[in-house]
Amino acid sequence: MSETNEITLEFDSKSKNESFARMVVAAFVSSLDPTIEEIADIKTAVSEAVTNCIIHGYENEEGKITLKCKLDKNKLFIEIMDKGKGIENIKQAMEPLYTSKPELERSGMGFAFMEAFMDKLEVLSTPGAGTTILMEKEIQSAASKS
Amino acid sequence: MSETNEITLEFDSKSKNESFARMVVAAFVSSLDPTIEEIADIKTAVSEAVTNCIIHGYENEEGKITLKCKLDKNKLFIEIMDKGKGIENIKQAMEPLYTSKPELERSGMGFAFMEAFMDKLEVLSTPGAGTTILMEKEIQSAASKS
Amino acid sequence: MENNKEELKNGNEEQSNAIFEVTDHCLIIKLTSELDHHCALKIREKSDSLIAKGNIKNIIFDFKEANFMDSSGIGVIMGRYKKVIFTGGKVAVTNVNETVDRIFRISGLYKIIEKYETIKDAKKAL
Amino acid sequence: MENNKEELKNGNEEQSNAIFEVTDHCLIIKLTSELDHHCALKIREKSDSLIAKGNIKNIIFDFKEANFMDSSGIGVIMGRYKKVIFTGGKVAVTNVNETVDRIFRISGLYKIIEKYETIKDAKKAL
Ligand SMILES: Nc1ncnc2c1ncn2[C@@H]1O[C@H](COP(=O)(O)OP(=O)(O)O)[C@@H](O)[C@H]1O
Ligand SMILES: Nc1ncnc2c1ncn2[C@@H]1O[C@H](COP(=O)(O)OP(=O)(O)O)[C@@H](O)[C@H]1O
Repeated sequence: MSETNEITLEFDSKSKNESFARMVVAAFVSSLDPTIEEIADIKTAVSEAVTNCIIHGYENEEGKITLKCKLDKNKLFIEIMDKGKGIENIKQAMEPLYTSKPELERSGMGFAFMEAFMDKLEVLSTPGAGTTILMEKEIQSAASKS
Repeated sequence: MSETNEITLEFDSKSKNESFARMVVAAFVSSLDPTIEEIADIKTAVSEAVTNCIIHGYENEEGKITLKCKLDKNKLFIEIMDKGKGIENIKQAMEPLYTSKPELERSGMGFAFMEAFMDKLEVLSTPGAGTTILMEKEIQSAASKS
Repeated sequence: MENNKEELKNGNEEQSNAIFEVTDHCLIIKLTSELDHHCALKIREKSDSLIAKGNIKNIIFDFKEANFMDSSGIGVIMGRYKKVIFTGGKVAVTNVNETVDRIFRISGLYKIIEKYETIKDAKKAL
Repeated sequence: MENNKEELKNGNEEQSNAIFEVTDHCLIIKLTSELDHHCALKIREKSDSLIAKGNIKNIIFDFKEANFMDSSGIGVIMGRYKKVIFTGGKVAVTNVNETVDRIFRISGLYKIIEKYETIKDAKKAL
């Protein structure tokens, strides 16, 4: 059995799919036997990125979100993509507490959480075309820890 | 919120993804609050179809499996597709206890289980090009039952 | 004390996200699902309609049944905090597990809200 | 009676799929994950290497920790059945929940294997 495993999931931009996306990623990494904390980290980061596609990318209109996950040995790669409005100023968007939608009670902490909980975060965006979030995290599987 | 929800999942043809595919479908239908029996039915049918892609479609070689799920109100539509070797004689393949791989301890009950546990089953296949399984099931959600 | 307690489930939902209780001018929101954006939308709507009735001073978010929260959860708690702070009210969280606690710590939310072991502890202290 | 018992985990796996025990010429396979094709491959390999050692008459598949099985599970149980039947052995299943029971009933497997409440019951009866 080769040591990489890869999935691509496309789903509708609907808020009820936020928990679905988290469950899918949690199920995908479960073969590595991650700790509860590692699973929580990954679920939070995925939740933030998917929520952003729904609220900011598609502004609650219809759209498709693509989630790619890849495991290479004990390294998890996640890509979350929308074809929504995109981000004009990525640097500003990534500032902690910055939000373009305070009226929706956004805390502006989404990117900060993605950075805190994953090892790497990269944001690619083209205004009018969409946004892609790339994240990486090494899973210190229970086995290698003990 | 519109009443349909749709996902497309593409994953590697590896036996460890059988349980992953089951979890994804179970998570997908969970919003309808299905009974334990309904979840078991769906998981079994998905497991059979995905296992067939791996063993028969790709004969344990590398390949991609596509799983589509759609919910329209309380009706679940599942499509499971491989681009593997295909089925020469679909009628024979669907006969209970028929298996082309007895040496792998196949019981020949895969299609029988899919038929038993889902409301509808359709098998489309082109030798050399691949196989698509279409299934349907109505979820009598807990709410509508009580 | 307990006789003016009303228990309100949002029963029109596929799956309810919280149980709302009002006792002694305190709104207790017992979360029953993961507190994400989807859930936050519903909590916001329901709690604001209860707050609008005018007899709520403090709010307790109980996490006994909720083992996940993301930044949308921070948003909905901050939003309710802003509603009650003007009338001298407070916001507390209870039964917070390690995962959710981490989110509160990182977000800095503990600067404005209090954490208690149980709902009872929170009610006594508020 | 219990002193010739050996407990063998397949520890080289990411996650073990079963615990194998041999007592009194009886192989007990305690499934610890869902019995699908992936798991069946491993059960087959491990149990056949134990059967090859020659001192096994009966086999018990215990489903206490396994709440799911599909037709690949039927295949692996039938396969082991065929191995022990020639030497007069039997196959039993224990701690079968409703979901797994349905699979056994539909498949007709109860015509050749026995179901018992517990491993103890099975060992006594075999
Ligand atoms: N997928 C996206 N599409 C468009 N804009 C986005 C996207 N993700 C983030 N943004 C922009 O970046 C800002 C900051 O995002 P974030 O840190 O997650 O905070 P919040 O979601 O609370 O606003 C958002 O307010 C939005 O303007
Ligand atoms: N995806 C597929 N690609 C090619 N052949 C298939 C596929 N699915 C099923 N078949 C054929 O149909 C037969 C019967 O399938 P099934 O009822 O699931 O039994 P089993 O998997 O135990 O052989 C298989 O043995 C195989 O020859």
